[in-house]
Amino acid sequence: MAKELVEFRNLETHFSTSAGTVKAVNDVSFSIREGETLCIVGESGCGKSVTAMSLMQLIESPPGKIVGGEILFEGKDLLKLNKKEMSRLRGKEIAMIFQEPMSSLNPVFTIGKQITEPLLYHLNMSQKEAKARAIELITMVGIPRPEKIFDSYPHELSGGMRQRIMIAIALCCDPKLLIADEPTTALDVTIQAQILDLMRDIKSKMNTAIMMITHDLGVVAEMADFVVVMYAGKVIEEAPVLELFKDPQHPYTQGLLKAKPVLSQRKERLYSIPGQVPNPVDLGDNCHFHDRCEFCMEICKTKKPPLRTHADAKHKTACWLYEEEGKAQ
Amino acid sequence: MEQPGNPTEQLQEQLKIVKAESPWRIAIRRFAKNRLALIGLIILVIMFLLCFIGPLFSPYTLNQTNVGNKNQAPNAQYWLGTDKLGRDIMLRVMLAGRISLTVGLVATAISVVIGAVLGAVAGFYRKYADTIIMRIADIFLALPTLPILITLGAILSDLKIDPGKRIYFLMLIIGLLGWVGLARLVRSQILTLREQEFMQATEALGLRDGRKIFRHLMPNTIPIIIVSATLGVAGAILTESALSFLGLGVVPPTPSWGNMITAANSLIDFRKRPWTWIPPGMCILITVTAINLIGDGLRDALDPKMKSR
Amino acid sequence: MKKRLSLMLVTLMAFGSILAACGGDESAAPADTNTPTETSTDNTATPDESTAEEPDATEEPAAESDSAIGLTEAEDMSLNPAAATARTDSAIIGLVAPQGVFNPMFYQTTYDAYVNNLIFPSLLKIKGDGTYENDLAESIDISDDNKTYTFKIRDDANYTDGTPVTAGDYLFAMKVYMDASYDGQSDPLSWNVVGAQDYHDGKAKDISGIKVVDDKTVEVTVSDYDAMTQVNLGGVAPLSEAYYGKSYKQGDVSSIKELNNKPMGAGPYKLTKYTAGQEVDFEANENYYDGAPKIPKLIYKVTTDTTNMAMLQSGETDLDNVTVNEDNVEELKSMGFLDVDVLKNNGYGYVAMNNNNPLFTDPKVRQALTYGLNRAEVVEAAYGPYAEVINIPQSDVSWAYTAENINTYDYDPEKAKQLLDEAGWVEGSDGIREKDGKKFEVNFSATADNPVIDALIPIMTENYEQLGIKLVVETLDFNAIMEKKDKGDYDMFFAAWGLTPDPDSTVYVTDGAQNNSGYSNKEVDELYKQGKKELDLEKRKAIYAEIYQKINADAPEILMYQRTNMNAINGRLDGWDVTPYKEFPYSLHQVEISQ
Amino acid sequence: MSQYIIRRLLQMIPTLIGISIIVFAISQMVPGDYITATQNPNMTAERAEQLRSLYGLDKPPVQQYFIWAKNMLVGNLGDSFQHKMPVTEVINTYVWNSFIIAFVTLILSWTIAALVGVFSAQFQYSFFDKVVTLLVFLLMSLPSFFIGLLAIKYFALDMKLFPTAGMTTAGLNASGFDYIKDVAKHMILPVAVMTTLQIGGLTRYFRTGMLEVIRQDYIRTARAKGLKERTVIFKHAFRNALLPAITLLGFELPGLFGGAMILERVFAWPGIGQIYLASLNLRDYPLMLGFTMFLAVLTLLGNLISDILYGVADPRIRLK
Repeated sequence: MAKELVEFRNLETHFSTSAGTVKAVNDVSFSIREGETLCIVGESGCGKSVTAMSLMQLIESPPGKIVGGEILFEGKDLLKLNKKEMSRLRGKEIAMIFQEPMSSLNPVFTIGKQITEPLLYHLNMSQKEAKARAIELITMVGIPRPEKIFDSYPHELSGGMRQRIMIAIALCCDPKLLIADEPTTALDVTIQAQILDLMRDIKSKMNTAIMMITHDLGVVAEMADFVVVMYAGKVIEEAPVLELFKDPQHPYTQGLLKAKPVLSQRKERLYSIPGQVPNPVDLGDNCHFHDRCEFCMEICKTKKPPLRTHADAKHKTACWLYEEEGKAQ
Repeated sequence: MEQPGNPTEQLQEQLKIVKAESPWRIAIRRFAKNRLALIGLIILVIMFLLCFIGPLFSPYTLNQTNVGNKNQAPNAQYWLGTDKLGRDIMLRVMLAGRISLTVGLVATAISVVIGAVLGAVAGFYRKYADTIIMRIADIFLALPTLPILITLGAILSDLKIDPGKRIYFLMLIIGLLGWVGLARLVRSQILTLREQEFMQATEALGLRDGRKIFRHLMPNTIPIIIVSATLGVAGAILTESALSFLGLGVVPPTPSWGNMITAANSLIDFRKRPWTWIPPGMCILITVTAINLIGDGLRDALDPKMKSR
Repeated sequence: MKKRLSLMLVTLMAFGSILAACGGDESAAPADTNTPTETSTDNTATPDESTAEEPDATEEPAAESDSAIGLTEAEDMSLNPAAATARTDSAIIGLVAPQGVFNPMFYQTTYDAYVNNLIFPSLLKIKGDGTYENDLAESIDISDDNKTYTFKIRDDANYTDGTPVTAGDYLFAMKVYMDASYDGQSDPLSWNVVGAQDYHDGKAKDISGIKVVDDKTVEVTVSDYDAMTQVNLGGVAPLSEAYYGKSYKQGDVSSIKELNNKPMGAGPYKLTKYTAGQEVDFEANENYYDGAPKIPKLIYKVTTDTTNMAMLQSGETDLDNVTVNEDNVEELKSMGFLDVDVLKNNGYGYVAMNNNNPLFTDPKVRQALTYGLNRAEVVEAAYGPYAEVINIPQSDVSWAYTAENINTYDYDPEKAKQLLDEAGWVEGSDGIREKDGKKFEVNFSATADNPVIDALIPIMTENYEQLGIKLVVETLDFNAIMEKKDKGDYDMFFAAWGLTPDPDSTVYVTDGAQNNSGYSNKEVDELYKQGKKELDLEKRKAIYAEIYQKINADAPEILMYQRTNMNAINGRLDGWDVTPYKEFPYSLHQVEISQ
Repeated sequence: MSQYIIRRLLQMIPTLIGISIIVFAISQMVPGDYITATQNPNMTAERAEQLRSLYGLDKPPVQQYFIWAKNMLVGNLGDSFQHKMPVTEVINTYVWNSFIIAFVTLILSWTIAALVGVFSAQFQYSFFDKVVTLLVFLLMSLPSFFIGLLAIKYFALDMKLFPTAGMTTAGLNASGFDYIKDVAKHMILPVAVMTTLQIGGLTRYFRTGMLEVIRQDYIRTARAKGLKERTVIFKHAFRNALLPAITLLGFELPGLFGGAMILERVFAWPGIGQIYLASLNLRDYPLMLGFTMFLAVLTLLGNLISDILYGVADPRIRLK
């Protein structure tokens, strides 16, 4: 088994708003191993992006703040690094691509300039080397006529091409971890597939670990080695991808899988989880899914279920259904 | 807790909620939640009330001069002192506010509306519309203001327009003179925005031009419009006093904050009689600050990028 | 931002104009006093009253009456700042920027005149009492028919380039005056010099009425004379033909105007450097015929009314004209090292009534409006002790002034009401008087940039309301008011006149060029004609006294006040002889530095 | 691009013609003319007539316009009535005095406003931001002459740090470096006041611009690339925040030469602003019209330049 690259330990990231404190990431722990693709799934607002941004330490502060926990990267706690050390790591060891390829590139600089920037800064390359490397990268992400692209501006490229450029930028320093925050959501389906192919390709070539954030189980099925399911700032289930799809334990995960249309078994209508994501302000110390859960028990409303292994060693779930106390009821 | 999104996302957002709740309703709701903006609004309302109702409780009247009491420092009888004709400054500041607040807000509103709309239209349609609007703007910019104002003043006088009503012309004129800068600013922003992808999406949706401009492009220019408006209010209030001299504004003894400050025009006034210029100066400052607070609140409320923080 | 800019621009422009106008006569507005009249340089004899119509601005209340006017000497010269005492051989005089038209024929502003006064002497110069004495002229002989004037120029008069001032130079100056392309402010054809019109029209190569008798003697013949003729002719400053006339051709004076910023004359000082908008430097003319000036170096430094007191205080200037008000006088006096000289202004403020307007044709109405306005309160509020209510249109320092048989129109609303009743204006149901179905409603235009207006409008509105007259007030640009006046499309407006030393005027003459109110009184016309033609001063006094009594009775306008001006002079400079008529440049050459 | 510039330059022709017609028409409508504005009490009707015909004021307006326009085409703006010299010479004499303070002010105010705006935005609602905001509003609430007087009082009279007013020390016969030093000393106060006034509005625009930009995705990208915060702010964010300001920059061109009427007066600075104002008060049409047209040309050029710059700075805009 590969070495652990990143380990989140009891991460707590809070946002203070006029309405109260939002515990966007609430006691989250999981780890990513070298060369592994880990997917974080969950609905909008469940804290997946904040988890990723916490890792990058790009939480906007105020209002956001990491209030507790540790993020170990190759054994070092990132939260203890100073600004300079952290910025040395960003873009070099840990790279990130975002959901919105359209606006993630600076409109007033050429593609070339934006790709070479980290090369010049992190790797101290000369302009010439940087350009050569950039063109190599552009070619690698599958864009023809890289020289021309090098001198283009972002608005001259399509969304898919821009996401490829974002990937090229992310990869330029051979990072050990690539965070991809819904990299395909804003793209249309054929482009989505291409981008995912590209990422898989890269992963196999460069052995980069990928932390992918998505709400699309199709993407998960295609990409993931390991899956973390989040709900309202908490990890409620984690498992290797096959295990999860085969045997989803948490009612929420089950709901998610049911909500996904599957061609082979057409149903009358798509399943959707009843109810809404709870108001994130001042959530109680209980199972946050309880009011949407068809198996809801008394204990769910009052007590927080622990995240624990039940069947498979790698499969953890936080649900009273699988606990003694729960079963007792 | 998503990061602020981009316009594409914003469009999706909007499309999602169009049915449920209009953006303006959301804006009102958000505005009401913005504490600073509410404070600004309250201050402005208080200013209005003071200026329009306050004088009713004053023991003094406008035309009442009393040279024996001239240049008194603030005291129990005259809370803010008296001016060089022995008039109560408190009363004058309040009466002045009626003029200055109205002129400042109305004139600014006129120029902001004209500037924003023309700028947006020019930037959106480009080509002929742009050429024509921007050349007109050039002409406006190049015209010598003072001779025009003198001429207008003379014309109004020849037409025997009631001097008390000329204040409406004044507001119109200040408004008409002020739109060019904002128009150019809005135009250049729209030029950029219209090239962005979310506009292609509106294209695909087959939205009408008006909707594209006002629903999707204009909200992005709100911040700059607000800066422009804040600066404009102060400018208009001070400009009023200047134009009064040309037969376009208020007639003495009617006070305005601008002409009260201008009346203190020497180092000696400045040193010896701060009570003659500090009150009107403070009033302008408070008004401008209040408007800016409201403006910031409006911006946050109208800005789709600011999510429910 | 642009919006802000353009608004700012408006603000700037308008404030600028305000400030400009505010400066008061002496300091700023180009539109007012600086007007040269033909009285211009030294000659000042001009026929007419008045220079400007713009109300003199920015004066404020002040100290107590009699002591308020006159000279207050510096008390403690030890307070004099080092900056001033360090100037042992020079003096710096602060003034509003001249325009660089340094030629007595062409200048436009008072401040250019101040420069010209030092460089270009005329044949005559003004005395402190407003009459004239010889300057460049050694003698003036007048023929018995008063039509031929023989001027003899002093033998010791030389230009600063060493050449003598000759009769030919006088002729040359006259030719320039009479030239068709001459566009200065004087009206030389009105001097009635024989042959001038022909020269002007290009029909003659010489002016037949001017004969150069010898190098130093010139004889001028006029077709008609009046009290002003001698001063008109004597007021001309000879121009060195050798210097100015090199490229002059009849019909084109541009070659002379080109030398405007390089003046050369026979005066006490010569110009050494002119920096536009900043300063004019002079050097004493050692060979000046009245004796070399005692201050070797003189600088006119440009100041503005915002900083002129500050610069006096810091010793950066030795003399400046400061707007009169209580604050300023007090401030300057408290500095201790300044002589503060408060002088009566040659001018008066008034409210014009349109005598051609049916409202004002009846003298009783005009008298009523004068009685019914509390002028004393207005003047007190606006100027305090530094202005006085006047009842005749003449300065009380003029030889033509009279107080005999003059009605003072003291505030008397009852009398005013009675007069209005008599005139047939009776109170209507709404309290406003009416006659033949017409309401007594008056439009009143005024410039706003002026302390009198601040006080006048509220008081006037209230006073007239008591009489049953509705006053509708508007504030306007000064030129706009004047245009309404020219069109005759007005009821009342507020303005001010400047006064020239000679009492002759067209202000009250039927259809006179300066007649603003449309006032017409055949007797007054006739008297003005007599006064102008009479050469004997005593007889003239009597004539003008009669004129003023008639005007006073007719009340063609509401005369308001005569205000004051102030020179603040560093106490280290002595030897001045300054009066309302004789401004500071005329005695500069005799001023010395006494530390 | 060059096609665009040529087209815009060509468009300037009709625009300028339009401006010249309007400006001339206004000059005809303004009450009074030079003869009446000079208020010469000795002016007889005959003399007034003579002068009007000398100055060509007696001709029909349309004819006057064409004479004026024709002369202007060959660079002749006519002679100033009051200065008795060519308008171009009058402008040339005073405009550079205005230019030097305007130019220094421009550089200073833009630099300072940019920095203040950036910090104000980066630390939005911080103490610094609030103080700056309040100061800006305070400055906006007072007329400029007021602020000028204040500066003179404290810095020139009380602290005696700078000369009170004027451009040079009276009677100074310096040249070369000493002269420059003297002028520089006199410039400090007016430039400081003008800069302070200008910064106000600009800061607000820069702050708003920055606030908008730092919330953009590409700033997040830049940070994710591991760039230094300074690089992120001053390179990635500032460049974008500057875009709206380019529009404002175009307005500065006429401002450089236009003079500042009030402050020139307050500081007795020999600039063109006061001269222009006097030309207006005296109805000195050749000077007034000439200077207006001069500024009009600069205004159009300024806008053209800002449009071109905008096109260059923002690759998304296509100049066609």
